Amino acid sequence: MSNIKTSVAICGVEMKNPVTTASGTFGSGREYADFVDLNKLGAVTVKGVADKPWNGNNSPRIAEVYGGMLNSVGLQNPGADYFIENDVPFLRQFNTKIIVNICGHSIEEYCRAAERLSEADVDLFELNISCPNVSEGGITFGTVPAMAEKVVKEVKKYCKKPLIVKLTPNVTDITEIARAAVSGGADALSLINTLLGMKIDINKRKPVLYNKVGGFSGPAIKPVAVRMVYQVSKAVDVPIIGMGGICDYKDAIEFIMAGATMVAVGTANFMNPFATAEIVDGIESFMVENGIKDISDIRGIID
Amino acid sequence: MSNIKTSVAICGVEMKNPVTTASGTFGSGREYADFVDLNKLGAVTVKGVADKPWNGNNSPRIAEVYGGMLNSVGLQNPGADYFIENDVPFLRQFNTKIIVNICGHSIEEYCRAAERLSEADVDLFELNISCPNVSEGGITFGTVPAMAEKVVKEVKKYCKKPLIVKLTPNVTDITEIARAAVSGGADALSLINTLLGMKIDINKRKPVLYNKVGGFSGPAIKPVAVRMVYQVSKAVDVPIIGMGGICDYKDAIEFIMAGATMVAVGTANFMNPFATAEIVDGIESFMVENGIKDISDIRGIID
Amino acid sequence: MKLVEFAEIIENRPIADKIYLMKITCPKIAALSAAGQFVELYTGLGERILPRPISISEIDAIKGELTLIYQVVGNGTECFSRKNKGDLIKVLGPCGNGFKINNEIKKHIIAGGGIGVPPLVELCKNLEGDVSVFIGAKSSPILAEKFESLGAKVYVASDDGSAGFKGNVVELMDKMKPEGGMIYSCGPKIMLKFVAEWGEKNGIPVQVSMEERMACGIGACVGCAIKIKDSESENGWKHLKVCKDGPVFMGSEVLWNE
Amino acid sequence: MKLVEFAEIIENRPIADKIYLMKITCPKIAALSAAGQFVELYTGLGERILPRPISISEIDAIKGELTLIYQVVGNGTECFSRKNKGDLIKVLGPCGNGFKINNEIKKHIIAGGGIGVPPLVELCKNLEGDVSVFIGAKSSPILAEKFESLGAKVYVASDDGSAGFKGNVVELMDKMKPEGGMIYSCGPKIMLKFVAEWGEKNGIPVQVSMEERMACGIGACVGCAIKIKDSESENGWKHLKVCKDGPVFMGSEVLWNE
Ligand SMILES: Cc1cc2nc3c(=O)[nH]c(=O)nc-3n(C[C@H](O)[C@H](O)[C@H](O)COP(=O)(O)OP(=O)(O)OC[C@H]3O[C@@H](n4cnc5c(N)ncnc54)[C@H](O)[C@@H]3O)c2cc1C
Ligand SMILES: Cc1cc2nc3c(=O)[nH]c(=O)nc-3n(C[C@H](O)[C@H](O)[C@H](O)COP(=O)(O)OP(=O)(O)OC[C@H]3O[C@@H](n4cnc5c(N)ncnc54)[C@H](O)[C@@H]3O)c2cc1C
Ligand SMILES: Cc1cc2nc3c(=O)[nH]c(=O)nc-3n(C[C@H](O)[C@H](O)[C@H](O)COP(=O)(O)O)c2cc1C
Ligand SMILES: Cc1cc2nc3c(=O)[nH]c(=O)nc-3n(C[C@H](O)[C@H](O)[C@H](O)COP(=O)(O)O)c2cc1C
Ligand code: FES
Ligand code: FES
Repeated sequence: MSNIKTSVAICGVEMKNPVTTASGTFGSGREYADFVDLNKLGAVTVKGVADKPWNGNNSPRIAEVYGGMLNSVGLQNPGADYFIENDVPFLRQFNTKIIVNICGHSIEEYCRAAERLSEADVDLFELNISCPNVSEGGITFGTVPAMAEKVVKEVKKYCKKPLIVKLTPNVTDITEIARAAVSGGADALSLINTLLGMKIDINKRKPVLYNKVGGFSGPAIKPVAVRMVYQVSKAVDVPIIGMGGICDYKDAIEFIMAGATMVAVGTANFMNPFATAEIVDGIESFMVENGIKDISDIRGIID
Repeated sequence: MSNIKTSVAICGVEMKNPVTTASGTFGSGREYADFVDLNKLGAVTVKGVADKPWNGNNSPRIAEVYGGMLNSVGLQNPGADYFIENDVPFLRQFNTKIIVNICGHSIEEYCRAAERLSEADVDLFELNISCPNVSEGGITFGTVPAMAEKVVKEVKKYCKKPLIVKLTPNVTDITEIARAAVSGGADALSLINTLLGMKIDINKRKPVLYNKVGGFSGPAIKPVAVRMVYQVSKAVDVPIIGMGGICDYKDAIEFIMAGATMVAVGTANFMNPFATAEIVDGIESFMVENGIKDISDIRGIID
Repeated sequence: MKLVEFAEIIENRPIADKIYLMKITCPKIAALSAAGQFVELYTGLGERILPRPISISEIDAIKGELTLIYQVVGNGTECFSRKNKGDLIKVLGPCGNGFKINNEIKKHIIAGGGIGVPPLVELCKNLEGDVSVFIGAKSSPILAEKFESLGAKVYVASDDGSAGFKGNVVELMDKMKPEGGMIYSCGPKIMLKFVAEWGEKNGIPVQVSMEERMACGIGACVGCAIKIKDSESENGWKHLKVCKDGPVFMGSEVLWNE
Repeated sequence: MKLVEFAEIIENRPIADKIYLMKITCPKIAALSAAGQFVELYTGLGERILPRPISISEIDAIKGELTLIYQVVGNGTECFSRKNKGDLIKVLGPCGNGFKINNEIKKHIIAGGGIGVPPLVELCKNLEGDVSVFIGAKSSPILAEKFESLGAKVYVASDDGSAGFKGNVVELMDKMKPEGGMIYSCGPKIMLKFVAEWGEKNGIPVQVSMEERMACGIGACVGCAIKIKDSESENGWKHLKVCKDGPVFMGSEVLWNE
């Protein structure tokens, strides 16, 4: 350690290392505190918070697939008030930054959540634009550049923290959406959210998930995620939080070399509850062994 | 198998069972003939054939990823003349249908290939619209509905065989492209082609593939493929050949229940050279055990 | 408090068709475990990334051992069945809340179905007073002798009549009219629903151990939601987590018609 | 003709740092194998779907055995190293074309580097007349005694000088000036290139065994392309398949600067 610099900054917020959690896979940190010293993480990204509580979808919400899983949690969450009262004080006990993931069904809902959460003692916002836009017939905000730009622009008016915009991979050209988010005012980008997938139970002759389709995550999606982080890092100038199937420090380094400033660990937590801490340590050892003084020296090193 | 009907028809071409090979993964059948009796397959789909020979990309062209692989073969092929002289006579020795996958860099190239191959003794064409459109700056034909419709419409003028159009999954809305292909005149659709992926060698600090990015295939991509086959089968009325990660008969049944008339086995051949034959047998046993008289009874059974 | 241990397998053998008993040594987890809790078993297979929730059937805190009984239904459980004595298996636990035991109650009714029977063994050991155990299955209910050896009165039902009463557990309870201050039940959802109704009809509270597909098993992913009645919420219910708020709930709380 | 067999492992032991020798029984494949061919070994790991190409180091067609020598470099080879005597391993082979042996040639030069040395053992057994073997490595060349026991004259080089000549194989050949009618070489690409140049300079034809990343290993996927000079084609080269058209090519055919 001693001599190496693992810390990174996103929009002026300094994290001790480039490792955070992927929203929705780490609760608000409480459940994993049995396994991981939260002080060890650069930041904790909490599960999606909306203006008001959301019930989410019916069960089954989880299906396992080859090298990954599908979820159709549907962004169940107890709402901004509950989050501010219960989770923020818990997380503030630790020496780690707090990134709040925000969801909404309409621009108004996003704005109200951002406004309310701006009062809370948190460090960064991450806007999940993979939510269905109810007034546009359920089209995902993040799949249409103009819609993405607009929601970012509006939310920026209400948020008093730097804004990370989280991109969905279910698009033809991720760089187009990335540029739209940046021109809407995104201070940073995070990607990828889940791919859309489906699994059928051939004995029951119906989808495994009640919701039929769900978000596909885990090691199986990594090649798509690395490709998109690489493409986006060449297309825009804001910092990127890379995620999608990161299981170990090697995966994390791959994303950093592809251009990510930070990495987020998601489904891997379910595979190994120590994953985040092991990745922090692994990145340090890799740097020491390879004579990398500052993590930023390898960031985006791929042409 | 006595009482059960496994045969399917695509645009009047009858196949003895719903199993074919995914283009590019089975050569023109010759290499796998050591392992599989080609008479056993409903059809053999050969690797992409262009008007003239293509050199393809530089090596390395193959990278392994979690539960799958990347390839950047770049559609290397010896051209239509060679194919007609060497591969058609070989395949015609067997009691199986021949599906010729066609590739091109421009509408003109596609049309010339279709015209030339129309003279050959083959059964169906599969138009691979995942090729880069050189005159449009390398944008993939299959990612822009208008471009997809146009190339299909033009090729139809030159082809004297029923035309299957093969869709790329790297799009925001696969049903939009599917509809465009059908309105261009596609007699059937096949999906999915590979997802775009990337892998970085963190020790060498460069992409594993010479071409940097490559097509991602194998069991890892199955949930995306099932979802897309399901969506497309609800959106259009033409037969569908489903593929993407099919490794065993259960996977094949999943695609059929999602709406596919036929299934194609790709990367699984590399994992198990007997895969295609085992899937043919497995589908039959599944039908017998479940009292399914006709494979079409379970096609698209998912609402 | 939950832990991960690499447990040594000290026994792993079939006890019925496709049903195996696995005994493992994981002293730290065993020391914290209670009847009705479960563990997450990691398969170690690359293609199967999620751990498998398996109920704790018996606890020997002194020896540091847990007994698990599982049915081979897919890839993961099949892989467990191939493990040998001496092999290590990664275990996370103990997960969830177990059965609530009220020591003032001296008469108990246990109702288990299929592969839901195993967690009721440890429970039975912990109950004071008289215990009537009803176990059912399609054709061969398991662990009857086990409960008998614990001094319980055991009633067996099978759908096809090949063992004991021909019919389901609730029909058998209807017939035997057992008495008790609490019913504890684990088994298929449809059975739990009928047991809950039976308890309500007979004025006996029912604890049910529920199942749902899980990812994390520890309350972080909100994957294992179940609808629990909630008069304060608009639609009359709220989603709780089977893995953290359960798996044991009061039968009267569960919104069964979902 | 290629086959798949579930081969029994009859030996699997380290012979140098991270280098293992595995002997397997696969009579049908062994009966068809020749020096310079390779097999595809399946890992059986869910996350690693492709088989691993490994050269055949020795063939015992009578016993039906193949000897493979492999270096642990990643997940797949690591998994092989953990296999035990008696375990089964899925093997496809024999793949590719081996070395061409011309019985009129009575003086041969073998040049191997690193983990490229093993396939040259079976070759050496098959050569008639005098054989000079040059083997190199970063620090510890392997199999020197093996070649000696076959009656070859062995010259050893190491980059760091810890064994034999300090330098590379070609520098050592420059020094020793071996004579022969054919050079056979396997090793890192850069070494093969220098050997090919050395052969050209000295008027001796060179056979080189090439490597490329593979998927199918049998010529179907066109994944393992290598540029081979072709005066008939526009750009002066064509892509051939290492797995099917090779792995052995004439050094003079290979377009090295790619
Ligand atoms: C709290 C709880 C306790 C359980 N206790 C036991 C027990 O003691 N003995 C026993 O045999 N089984 C028990 N089960 C069911 C057991 O978890 C599944 O049978 C097992 O996970 C199937 O894994 P598989 O890989 O063999 O099957 P697959 O069908 O291949 O599994 C695929 C996926 O589905 C999940 N899954 C499949 N069936 C179920 C199910 N019924 N419930 C939840 N998830 C499922 C798996 O965990 C996995 O993620 C319990 C389930 C829960 C939720
Ligand atoms: C014709 C041929 C013969 C070979 N013979 C031998 C031999 O006798 N002994 C030996 O130790 N090695 C040999 N190799 C190299 C060997 O195939 C790789 O070292 C091995 O596949 C690495 O697998 P892994 O899972 O341990 O490594 P990983 O790096 O995890 O492998 C990931 C992927 O890359 C491929 N790969 C990695 N390195 C290479 C490589 N150098 N060449 C081709 N593919 C590679 C793997 O096959 C796999 O698909 C040979 C390669 C070829 C092409
Ligand atoms: C169970 C689950 C819940 C998730 N919830 C959210 C969420 O609330 N907000 C969000 O932006 N992303 C959510 N995601 C997506 C992850 O944050 C992450 O983008 C995705 O899972 C890819 O990373 P991974 O492969 O490492 O899991 C969720 C993913 C999972 C598996
Ligand atoms: C090595 C390789 C070469 C391929 N070549 C072609 C091709 O020439 N034309 C085409 O339409 N698809 C090609 N594909 C895509 C496959 O036909 C198939 O759509 C894809 O691999 C998904 O199926 P799978 O996961 O079963 O492999 C190729 C795939 C691979 C792996
Ligand atoms: S399984 Fe994750 S919350 Fe219950
Ligand atoms: S590896 Fe498939 S053609 Fe050589």
